[in-house]
Amino acid sequence: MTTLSQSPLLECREIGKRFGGEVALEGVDFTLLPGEVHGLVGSNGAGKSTLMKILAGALPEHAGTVCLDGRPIDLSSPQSALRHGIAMVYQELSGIGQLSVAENLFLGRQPTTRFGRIDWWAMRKRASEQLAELEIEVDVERRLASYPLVIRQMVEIARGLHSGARVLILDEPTSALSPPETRRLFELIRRMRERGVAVIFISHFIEDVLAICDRVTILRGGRCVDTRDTKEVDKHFVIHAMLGHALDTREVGYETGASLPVRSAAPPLLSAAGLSLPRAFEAIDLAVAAGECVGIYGFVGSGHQELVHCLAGALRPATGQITVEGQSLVLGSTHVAVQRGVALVASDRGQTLVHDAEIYKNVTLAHLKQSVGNWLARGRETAIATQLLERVGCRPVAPLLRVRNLSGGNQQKVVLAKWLLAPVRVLLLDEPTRGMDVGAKEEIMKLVAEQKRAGAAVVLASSEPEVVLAHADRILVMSRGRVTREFAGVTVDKTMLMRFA
Amino acid sequence: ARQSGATGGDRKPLRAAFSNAGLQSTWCKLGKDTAELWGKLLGVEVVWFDGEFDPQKQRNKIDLIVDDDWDFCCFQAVQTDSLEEPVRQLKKRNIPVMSLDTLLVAPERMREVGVWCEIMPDQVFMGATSTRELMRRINGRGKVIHIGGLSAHSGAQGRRKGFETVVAEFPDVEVVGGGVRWCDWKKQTARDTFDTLLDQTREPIAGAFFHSDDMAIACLPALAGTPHERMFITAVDGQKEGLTAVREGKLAATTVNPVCLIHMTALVLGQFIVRNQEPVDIVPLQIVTPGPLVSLETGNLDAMSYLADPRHCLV
Amino acid sequence: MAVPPSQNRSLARRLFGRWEASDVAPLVSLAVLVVFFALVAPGFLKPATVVQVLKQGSVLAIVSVGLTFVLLCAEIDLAVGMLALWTACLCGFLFQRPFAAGPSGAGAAPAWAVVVAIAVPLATSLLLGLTSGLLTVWSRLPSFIISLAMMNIADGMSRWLTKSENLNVPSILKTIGNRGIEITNRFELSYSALLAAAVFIVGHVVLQHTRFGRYVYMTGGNREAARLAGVRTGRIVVACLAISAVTAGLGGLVNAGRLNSVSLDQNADLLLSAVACVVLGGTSLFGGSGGMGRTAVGVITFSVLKVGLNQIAWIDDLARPLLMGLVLMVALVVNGLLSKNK
Amino acid sequence: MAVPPSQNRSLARRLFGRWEASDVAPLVSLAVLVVFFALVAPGFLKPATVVQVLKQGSVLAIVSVGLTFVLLCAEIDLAVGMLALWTACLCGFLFQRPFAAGPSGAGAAPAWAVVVAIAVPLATSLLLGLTSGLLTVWSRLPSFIISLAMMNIADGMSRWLTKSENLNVPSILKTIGNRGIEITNRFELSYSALLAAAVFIVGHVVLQHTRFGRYVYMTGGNREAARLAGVRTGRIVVACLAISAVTAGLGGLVNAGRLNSVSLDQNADLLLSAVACVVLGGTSLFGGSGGMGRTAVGVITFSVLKVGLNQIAWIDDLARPLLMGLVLMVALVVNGLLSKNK
Ligand SMILES: Nc1ncnc2c1ncn2[C@@H]1O[C@H](COP(=O)(O)OP(=O)(O)OP(=O)(O)O)[C@@H](O)[C@H]1O
Ligand SMILES: Nc1ncnc2c1ncn2[C@@H]1O[C@H](COP(=O)(O)OP(=O)(O)OP(=O)(O)O)[C@@H](O)[C@H]1O
Ligand SMILES: [Mg+2]
Ligand SMILES: [Mg+2]
Repeated sequence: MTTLSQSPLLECREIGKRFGGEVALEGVDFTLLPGEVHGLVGSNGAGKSTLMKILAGALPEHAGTVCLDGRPIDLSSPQSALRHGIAMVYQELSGIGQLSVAENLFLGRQPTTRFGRIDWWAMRKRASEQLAELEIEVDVERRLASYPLVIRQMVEIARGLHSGARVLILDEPTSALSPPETRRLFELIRRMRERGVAVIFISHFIEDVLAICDRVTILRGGRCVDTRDTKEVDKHFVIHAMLGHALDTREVGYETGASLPVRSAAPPLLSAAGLSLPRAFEAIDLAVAAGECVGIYGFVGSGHQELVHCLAGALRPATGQITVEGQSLVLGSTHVAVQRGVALVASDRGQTLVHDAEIYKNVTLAHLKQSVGNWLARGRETAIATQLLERVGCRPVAPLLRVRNLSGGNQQKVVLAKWLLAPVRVLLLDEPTRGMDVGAKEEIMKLVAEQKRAGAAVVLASSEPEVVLAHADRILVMSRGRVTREFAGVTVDKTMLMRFA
Repeated sequence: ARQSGATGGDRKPLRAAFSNAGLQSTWCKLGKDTAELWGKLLGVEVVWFDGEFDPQKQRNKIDLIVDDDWDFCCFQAVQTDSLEEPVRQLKKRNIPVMSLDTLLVAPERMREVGVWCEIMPDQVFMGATSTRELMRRINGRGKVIHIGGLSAHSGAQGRRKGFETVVAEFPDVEVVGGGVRWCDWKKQTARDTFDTLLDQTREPIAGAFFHSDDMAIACLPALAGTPHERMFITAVDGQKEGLTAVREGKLAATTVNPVCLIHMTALVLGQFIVRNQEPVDIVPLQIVTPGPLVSLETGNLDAMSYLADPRHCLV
Repeated sequence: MAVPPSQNRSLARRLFGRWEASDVAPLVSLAVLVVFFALVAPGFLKPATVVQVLKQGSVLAIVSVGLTFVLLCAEIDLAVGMLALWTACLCGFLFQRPFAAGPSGAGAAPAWAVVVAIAVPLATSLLLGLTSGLLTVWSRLPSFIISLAMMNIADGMSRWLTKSENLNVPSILKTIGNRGIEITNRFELSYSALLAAAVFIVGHVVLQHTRFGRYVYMTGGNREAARLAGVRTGRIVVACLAISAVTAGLGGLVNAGRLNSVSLDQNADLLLSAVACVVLGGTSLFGGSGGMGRTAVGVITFSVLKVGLNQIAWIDDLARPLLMGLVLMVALVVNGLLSKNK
Repeated sequence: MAVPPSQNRSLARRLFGRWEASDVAPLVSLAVLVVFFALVAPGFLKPATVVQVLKQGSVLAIVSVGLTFVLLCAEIDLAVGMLALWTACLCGFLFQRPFAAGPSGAGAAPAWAVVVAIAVPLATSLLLGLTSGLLTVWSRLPSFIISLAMMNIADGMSRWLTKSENLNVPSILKTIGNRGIEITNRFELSYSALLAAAVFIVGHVVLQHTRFGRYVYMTGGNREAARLAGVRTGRIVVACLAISAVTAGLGGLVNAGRLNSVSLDQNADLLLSAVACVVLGGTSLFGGSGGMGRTAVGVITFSVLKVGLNQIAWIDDLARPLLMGLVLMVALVVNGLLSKNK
């Protein structure tokens, strides 16, 4: 459909960006044709978001020029970008929870009447229409915060789709969506394409990119490696280009299913009975043996994440009981859980790390007493931290560095490291690798495997079938807060999992 | 709602509303004790409303009581003029209002607004007397410190005036720190300022004048171990603490600020006006209650201590 | 996160639009308070009380309107009290210049002089507000700190300007502060209350029905998101601090009028009262949620509390502040708990 | 946010360990202030000034230590001033009971009575602190609100207890507040300063070398993360508010001792001064960053400011508060800017 003969709608020349010392982008050229869907891939920190933020005017100071219809434009602020018809759906949620869903669809451009009064009526009407188009059933007058993640993500996408932009940027929009929503999103993207809107689509799910996009651009280390028609390339090619080297991960090609071992007869180390949390999940029973990894698969919002948080004491379930090695835990008490060697690795590092504190403080936080004792001395602490950081392969090994200056993957390694100061009996993982590139995922899951071998009971909750299939010995599928199916000792694949989700 | 708890013999008990600047200050506290003590003796039930040193709070409270039945009212306004409205309404219901210490309204408007009489000490006199005594002690030469109250209070301004007029007569007297230092009647502010001023010079400072005994007493300990230990300190108020300090020789002298007399006079006057149906025109516009100088030499120390005793409330 | 069960939700809907528990809580504690005083303070339930509540609340109300703007965009303005003082002081100062009523403050001032004596002080407080705002945005320090310093500055300016004299103010202010419209011979609607109501309505319209108002909510709700949506959040913050400065100034003028003149001991605890009001109304200190309606409820609650306590004749006057504190604590905590369990 | 260029970072490292711009800023503005006063206030640079700074700073210092704990765990305690007042009042009240010095406060009190008169008030302030803490954690309201109410309560209790009498306090307090160790005849190290130093050192050790201290930082840095790591953040918050209540009480006692007696006019502006001190030191209002060292610098800066201003003889006394405000504003903004550009 698109041919290079067309004159580009948007053209970036020699884009460069540095943060403090370190270079995020360097000499990036990027062209966008009218009415194309353009994929943008690259490992974490490749510079995808940075490049897009520049286009959206969110990062004023940068090198290089951006031309729209051949004319250079100024992108010194979000509003100027919006004026030029460039809209972006950001990687991080950027809704405003306290405001109504309707208003969140019109942030910054609330409709007004002739007299400049806010036209609430029109806002509500158009909002419900737009959400209906995405098949989302919500009360648009309720606060956004009162809805689950999926809805919030969809609301933001809807805002982008209806911003009337000529260039629409979607930065990892599907990382928080479940397949059905993803499908709907893709339909809409295609419809936008018909309307002649140019869409830039960022994702770590290469299949999706290849499926929806006309062309794909690959970034590596802040430089543009290649731009191809998607018809010419396949997944392995893209991954190779992304990482600069081929990758023999079990995850590549999980279209051919995984064969699970038969369920181990060993007595359960972690067991939960009759757990239920209103509006999340109901009557969940679970038993995990030492050295076993139970995968819990479900769409976003199917309750598997809440379940894991309940097991860790981060949430207090309404009913049920949890026992570790025969002793029952106090529900909703992280303190007790931690004492019993229950470790939680959540998807959101903002929830598990103190970003402004030095790395070593984060590492020793969970087991200060065992590791450092009653008198804290920096020397001893940093020594301990250094060992751990080396053990988990965190780069750089600099205990005095602040966590915020670490990369996503390395931050996740710190999260793991902080549990290794005491024997880990139960390792709870909630989307441990969300938003990470395949390389980073590998390293994290290696560490998990170590713990498993060392005899920890592992629970791995994820909405990415590949992850579950790759690492679980036994798989529970959750849907709408209930376990709909358990797979053990059989061969399963993506489609089977999704059928029950 | 008039209950007679008063020991008034056959006289029918009266009911009076009192309000003052703020009970935080001991001066006002003494006034309250006085009014209540003498109220009992004269068969007047005294109901108290604390101004809390906030004109708005005082106004809020007074606004609420103008419709209640009072025989007479005595107010010490936190701020001149701030009570004009309620007083006018009291006048409508022809309830006599007496003004204590601080002018309720400017003298020329008093009767028109409904203030019968203003009972006040002579601030300038008090300032001047204590200062003159100070000058006498230091033989009219040397450095002196002048610690003021709250610059916004007419009382403090009066005492300043008294001090400055007297000091003007003594060319050899230098005021340390460039004149009066306003300390808002706050002991702590006074102490901090005093400490700092003491450090200004190594050569002995001859004396200090404080606008209140409280501030002076809070500053006494600062002298120990400084070259100024033999400094003479005079102040104003002459109530229990002050007199004790004079007796112990810590204060060279203090001039009595006749708080008890003021409140007692107001009370007595009020019940005369009501009980004898006195017409307004025979009541004087202003009554200035005298306050003597008290030091170890004036010989009135014992008498004053007796009168100032909270059980008597007579100065 | 939590979705309340649909049926009682729809009930709530039918009852009062899109209100939530957090919207009702303040009303509940107001009601409780009224009942309480009706029981302990004989004669609390009479029109005169309403008159008093309106009178005594109006200054607080005017100031709270501005403060609401500031809290909604997740900032705070500790300077309101002293800005009110400063504005009043400057007004008195100008009013006693020769061109106006003259040094005694007794002379008859020409209309234009009165206008000057009122407009100029308001302008200066606007200026001071802008200053705090710009400094906050520029230095990226929390407004808590900047306004703390601004408070000291305004206080200092007042002392220095007035030389702590007691200054007279234009009679129009006195009228606004003290007179009102006789509805019945027992019920007078004070001008100050009317002014406060007007300010409230303007504030409400601005917040709910103009883009600026919505931007205030956005900025308070999630500043980065607002910025990315094309809102110049810096300007919003500056504007809010400026607004609160002006309303503070207006409140100061009305207060001075009510007290017939201005002196340095006015408005000392205006700040804390105003904060208490806004918070009692249930506006969040962290921005993004709340509004004028709530603040109105808060102000009324607070005034009822003050008036009611002063009406209880049988308690020792010295015990009132304590009682005030206790009731305040209870009311705030109850509010908090009620609005939490959604 | 961003990582400073590695070379100057490593330079900074070499110069002063793990210090950063934000650590140096407060020292800079202190230095500037000292130079400023050395120029405008003749005779500012002399040992006596140091003595004064230490003396006048000590009460503030003691209170600031506790406040630092509270700010570090991202809460605030508006009640410190009134808690200080309450503690002193109760102390005076007990001291004038028959079992101690008797109604006149003149009698000789047995040692145990003195101990009671000092320990009991501190215990009550501890209790009040715990109450604020528990209410904050339980009601999930910001401590700003709870402590606002607690401030009113403590104030009310003091008025109600003392009936606004001027109460005498144990002589040991007077000694601590007024005497000191003669180093040279020009230089006396006051006991209050020593006490403050002791409190500071304890505070520093607790923060830097105990698990509790670490938990305080982490709770302030990211409460959720701390909780998920097994820290009982609720208890930490309660503990911090309790600590600040106790230090406030201690400060109140020392202050009463210094002023020879306790009365209701004391500690009125202690809160704002203490906040200013902690913030001048550069401790964040949002928790997680700061420490005792910084607070110490802040207190010294603030005291230097007070003492210095009082020493300038040639300015109109009524202009001092204004100057105070302006200098404060400048110092704070400069601090902010210096520590921002990392
Ligand atoms: N907010 C930040 N401030 C300063 N430096 C940052 C920040 N975020 C990331 N960096 C630096 O950029 C580098 C890459 O970060 P990013 O998370 O994008 O990389 P990453 O590829 O995700 O790492 P990984 O692949 O292990 O997840 C990090 O090493 C970090 O030093
Ligand atoms: N605010 C920031 N401060 C410092 N460095 C940053 C900041 N934002 C991004 N970077 C760095 O810029 C580089 C590009 O980051 P960017 O977020 O664009 O990567 P990305 O491709 O979007 O990664 P991901 O796939 O994880 O989203 C990374 O090294 C990152 O660490
Ligand atoms: Mg990105
Ligand atoms: Mg990353």
